[in-house]
Amino acid sequence: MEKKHILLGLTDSEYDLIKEKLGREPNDLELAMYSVMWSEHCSYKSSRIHLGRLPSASPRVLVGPGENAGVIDVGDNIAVAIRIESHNHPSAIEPYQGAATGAGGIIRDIFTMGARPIALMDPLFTGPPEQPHNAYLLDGIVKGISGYGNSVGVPTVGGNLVFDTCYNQNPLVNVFCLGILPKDRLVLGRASGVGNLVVLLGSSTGRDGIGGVSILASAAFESDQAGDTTSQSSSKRPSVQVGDPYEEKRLIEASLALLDAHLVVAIQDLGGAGLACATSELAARGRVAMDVYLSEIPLRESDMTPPEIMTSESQERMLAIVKPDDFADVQEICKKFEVQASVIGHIVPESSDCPNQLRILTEAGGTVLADIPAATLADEAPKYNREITPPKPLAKLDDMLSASRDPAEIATDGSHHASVPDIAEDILRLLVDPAFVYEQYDHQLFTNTVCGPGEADAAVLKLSAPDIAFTGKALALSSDANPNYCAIDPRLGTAMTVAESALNVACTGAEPIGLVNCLNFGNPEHGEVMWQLSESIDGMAQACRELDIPVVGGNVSLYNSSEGKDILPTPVVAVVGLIESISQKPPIIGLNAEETLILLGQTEHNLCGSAVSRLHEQSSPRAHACNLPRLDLKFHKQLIGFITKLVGAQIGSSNGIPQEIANSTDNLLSYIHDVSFGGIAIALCEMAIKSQCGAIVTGISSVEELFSESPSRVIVCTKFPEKILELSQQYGIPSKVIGSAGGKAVTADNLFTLDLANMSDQFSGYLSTYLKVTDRE
Amino acid sequence: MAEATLYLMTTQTTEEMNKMEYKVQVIIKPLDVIANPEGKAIERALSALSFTQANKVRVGKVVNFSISADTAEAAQKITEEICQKLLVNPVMEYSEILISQEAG
Amino acid sequence: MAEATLYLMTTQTTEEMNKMEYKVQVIIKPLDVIANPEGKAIERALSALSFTQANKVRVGKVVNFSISADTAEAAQKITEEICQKLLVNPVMEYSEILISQEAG
Amino acid sequence: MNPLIKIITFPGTNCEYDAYKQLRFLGAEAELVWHQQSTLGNCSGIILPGGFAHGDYLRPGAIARFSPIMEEVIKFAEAGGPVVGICNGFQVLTECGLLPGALSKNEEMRFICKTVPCVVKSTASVLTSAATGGQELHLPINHGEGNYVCDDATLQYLTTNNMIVLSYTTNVNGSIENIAGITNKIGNVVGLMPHPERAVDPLTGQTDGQVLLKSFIEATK
Ligand SMILES: Nc1ncnc2c1ncn2[C@@H]1O[C@H](COP(=O)(O)OP(=O)(O)O)[C@@H](O)[C@H]1O
Ligand SMILES: [Mg+2]
Repeated sequence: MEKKHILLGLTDSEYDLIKEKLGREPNDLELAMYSVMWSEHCSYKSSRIHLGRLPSASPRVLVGPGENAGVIDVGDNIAVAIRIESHNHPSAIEPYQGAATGAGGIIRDIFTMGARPIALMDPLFTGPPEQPHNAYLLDGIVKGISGYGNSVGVPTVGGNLVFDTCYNQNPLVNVFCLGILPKDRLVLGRASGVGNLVVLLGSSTGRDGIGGVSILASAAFESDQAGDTTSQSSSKRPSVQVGDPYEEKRLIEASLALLDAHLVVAIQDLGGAGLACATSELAARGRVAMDVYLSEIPLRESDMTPPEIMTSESQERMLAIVKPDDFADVQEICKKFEVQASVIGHIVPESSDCPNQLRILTEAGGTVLADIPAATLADEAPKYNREITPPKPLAKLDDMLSASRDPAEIATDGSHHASVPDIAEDILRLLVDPAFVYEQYDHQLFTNTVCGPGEADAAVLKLSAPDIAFTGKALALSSDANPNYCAIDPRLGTAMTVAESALNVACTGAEPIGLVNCLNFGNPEHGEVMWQLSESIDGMAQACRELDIPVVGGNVSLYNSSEGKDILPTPVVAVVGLIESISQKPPIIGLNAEETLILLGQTEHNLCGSAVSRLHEQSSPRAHACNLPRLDLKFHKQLIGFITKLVGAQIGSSNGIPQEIANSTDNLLSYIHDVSFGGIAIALCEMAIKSQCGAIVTGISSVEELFSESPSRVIVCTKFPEKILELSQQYGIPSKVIGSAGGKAVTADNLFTLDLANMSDQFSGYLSTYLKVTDRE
Repeated sequence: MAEATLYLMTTQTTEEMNKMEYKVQVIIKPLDVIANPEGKAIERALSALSFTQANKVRVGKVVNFSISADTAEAAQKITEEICQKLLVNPVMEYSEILISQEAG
Repeated sequence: MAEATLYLMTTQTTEEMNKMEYKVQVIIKPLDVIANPEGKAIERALSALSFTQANKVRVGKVVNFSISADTAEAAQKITEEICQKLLVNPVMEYSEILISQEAG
Repeated sequence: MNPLIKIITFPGTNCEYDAYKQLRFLGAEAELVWHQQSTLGNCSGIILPGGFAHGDYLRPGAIARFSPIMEEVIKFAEAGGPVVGICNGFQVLTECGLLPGALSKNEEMRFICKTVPCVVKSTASVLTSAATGGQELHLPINHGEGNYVCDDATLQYLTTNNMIVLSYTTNVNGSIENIAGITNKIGNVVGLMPHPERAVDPLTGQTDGQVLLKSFIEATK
């Protein structure tokens, strides 16, 4: 039989390290706790040494990476808390519950900080929905986010939807949450005060997701779909965690009430690795010793073993540190919200030889079952500097999928667009309306939503919450990813992703103030994956530094693979922007007949990594064979500043606005859209479809110009073209007229003509066609 | 879709002449180890209504349909396939199948 | 709430000594006259999967629980009350009750 | 005493603050009432807001109707006081028998959140008195179980007594007769699936909900 620690996902050398930390052999309970805490998911052992390169400081940052969520000061004594997390592997096994518990987990991270969760975004990546199993996964994932998010009362205001065969067996489900708080409600997960109580709030503990983090989020993960449906077959898989949004809703209300009443010293959510994680992190961060009594933990099943109790990932639980004198008041509040509160331990005096001992006892005064320095669990997992192997120049990143033609050739000659109907055909194939997804999400709760999903380049929310009055400010949120670009050049691709996200919030008049990221990659034991990860972090660091956006948090999900192949590198970023003052809705995506279309920024005629190139490769452009368009971060920053001011002036901000704009009484901008996926072609068609108004495109001369996804570009639709051209010149932004709006078709000289009805049908019909009927096959 | 099905039934009438209609009931229950929040909520409501005698509440689904097949065994086989392909997710649920001959 | 239940069970131990545990299964089905979107959705999926033999799909709920009572009749009576008060909405649904003695 | 609207909050309710905020924006006084309370106190009108009372488990509204406050709500309604149930509140009103019929799962089996055109079918209710018959209102809907069902006799009863107050212009969720909202016979109890409180603030979009809330506020005076 294999050694216990191997079965638990620990290597021989990790086992030796545990022995060294303890000065003895660990017992079964201790080994179980180490195995979950030292898992990739909890310890970031492969990525930690790289993450330090991300810039995380700014005068606004109150809490940076390392806590449950990042916290940013937005003035008026208000702060926002943001975080993003993945729930990829659980969603591959059970899409509904995987996604639902993903939402539940990230929401807990936010209210743990004292913030009321007011927005979710859900970047989703699956295989193409034409394949029934992918449709089944996507349908379940969306229903899971919908079922949980709507019911728990947090609106989902944005997200992404990316299809690629590399996610066939391994969908990516990232969930972002934003909360807002009065600054003085901020709490950190640091236990303190000898004699204080350790109080478990929320659900009973069951056998959910036992060993989930080590098994699901590690090399041992393998999706096996087979199963006996007609009996209660036992399975080696950890049991699926089931989300209960109703429990979480009550937990949110109870936790915020406890914080408002100053009844907790510290609080921490229970996520991956359950109690093992929450107890050790609270103790380690606070440098205190803690005793935990298993007898006091309410169990769903009476026959659970100590390792099962300590590593269970039962959902909707929180751990609070409470002064003994306050416990009666805590119970009072918990009773109101029907939340279970149990004292399961104490902060105890430190022993002289070990500063923050975490002891697990059968009961108070009972047998000691585990006795571990908390920091060795929480902070002292090995950090690996795994081997990094850059791919050979021009080598295929993915040998399984070979392009039917040399992508370099496609990238430069565009010859596959020999005939004009081809272009129209390609555009139709690139038009996908995610409305089918976001219309299943409550995106209006709290009546904050100024721009909902699908309306503008970023979601815009009034900065207010049930307990925080609107002061005239607003937030803009955008999540982005560009796996195609990252496959070709993870460093530049990631920088471009950051750039796009920042420009998206700028298009609503917001100044980018913070970013969180979720790094979804393949197997870190593959040198090339580590290279992708390291490059991606460098690209993010560089872009964030140059654009002055602090990275306040993140999450790493490794071992993502499908059919034995690592996924494309998929770093996801979410940027939050601040609108200092809003009195009018920002310009959104659309067109107004008889107005002028102006492109701000310059197009590089380069189709490398573009969506349209992908259409003409058998698989996808994972070849390392072409050069992505350039990204000039200095210029990009200038563009962001210009757009923020231009839009900001129109919607009521008075921050550094040029005189000419402030004086204008009529709106300078009627509509705005950034140029990204599908280039100018798709940007214009989306604008046309949204307001059912056509356009005559004049300034575009080639296929490359039409479909290029070079960064730093925005299209505006305006009544005042001269003014825009003049202002952009003044601010050093290249601009040109590319046509005018009107009619019932989008037409570009010699390139394509598409009528609105045709485009609209294709746009809205794609997802519903494949998601109407979904089976598990 | 419903129309399509009807149409098929009409055209297939001759070859389906010998088939019987079976009534199928599939009960789908959550596996014991899986949390069942709905059951928990109902249990809470029952206790608030002073039905304290009731506990261990678990909620599942029941799917009833008709199947046309040559024999009960064939109907059973098709139903098992339907469960496996569509109705039951084995990582969370198990099912019980009951087949009876259609009355009338 | 869970604590409250526990507490009640403890104090009632003596008078509950003679009670039996009964297993209850309540099947809640949609009334025939009421449309059943869930059933229709499954029917669509079945026909897409070429299970054209199956039709008239109706989906309901199954609620399982334990009841402690003196006799099966008493258990049946309590269950009927529970159905009437909470589990079944007669505008859309009807129920079937099955009571059996707890194994072990 | 000044008119005071009570907004009933169950565990799992989540639109109570939105209703509160918008009623106050429109000049009314409002207060949240926790479901465990057994008296309403000074009360000139009641809103049962949207959300997921008791998690919507079993059936939306099925468990909420047993909360202590509901006895008071029923008494208030039976005495002719104005009561409006929005979305989940509508579900509670049908479950507790103040309104006929029931709300089942949306025909497409998906949750729907979007703004849809509705038509005022009757102005003889506390929610529609300030609107005009046939008026088109763009109102946000946000529900998974808003598919109104009832038997033929009930439908007959609803139509002959002019009790359908609001309907969708296209059938978004499968409801009989496109029903979006109904009232009781005397017009003081109204349930509707659309969220008028989400269509008040011009900054967040439509303002078509104002006329409905204003009718209700007027009825509480
Ligand atoms: N999974 C999702 N959940 C919620 N909203 C989504 C989702 N996917 C896309 N959206 C929304 O749909 C709109 C268009 O998405 P997309 O085409 O990805 O935007 P972008 O312009 O950034 O490429 C955006 O407003 C986005 O927030
Ligand atoms: Mg964008």
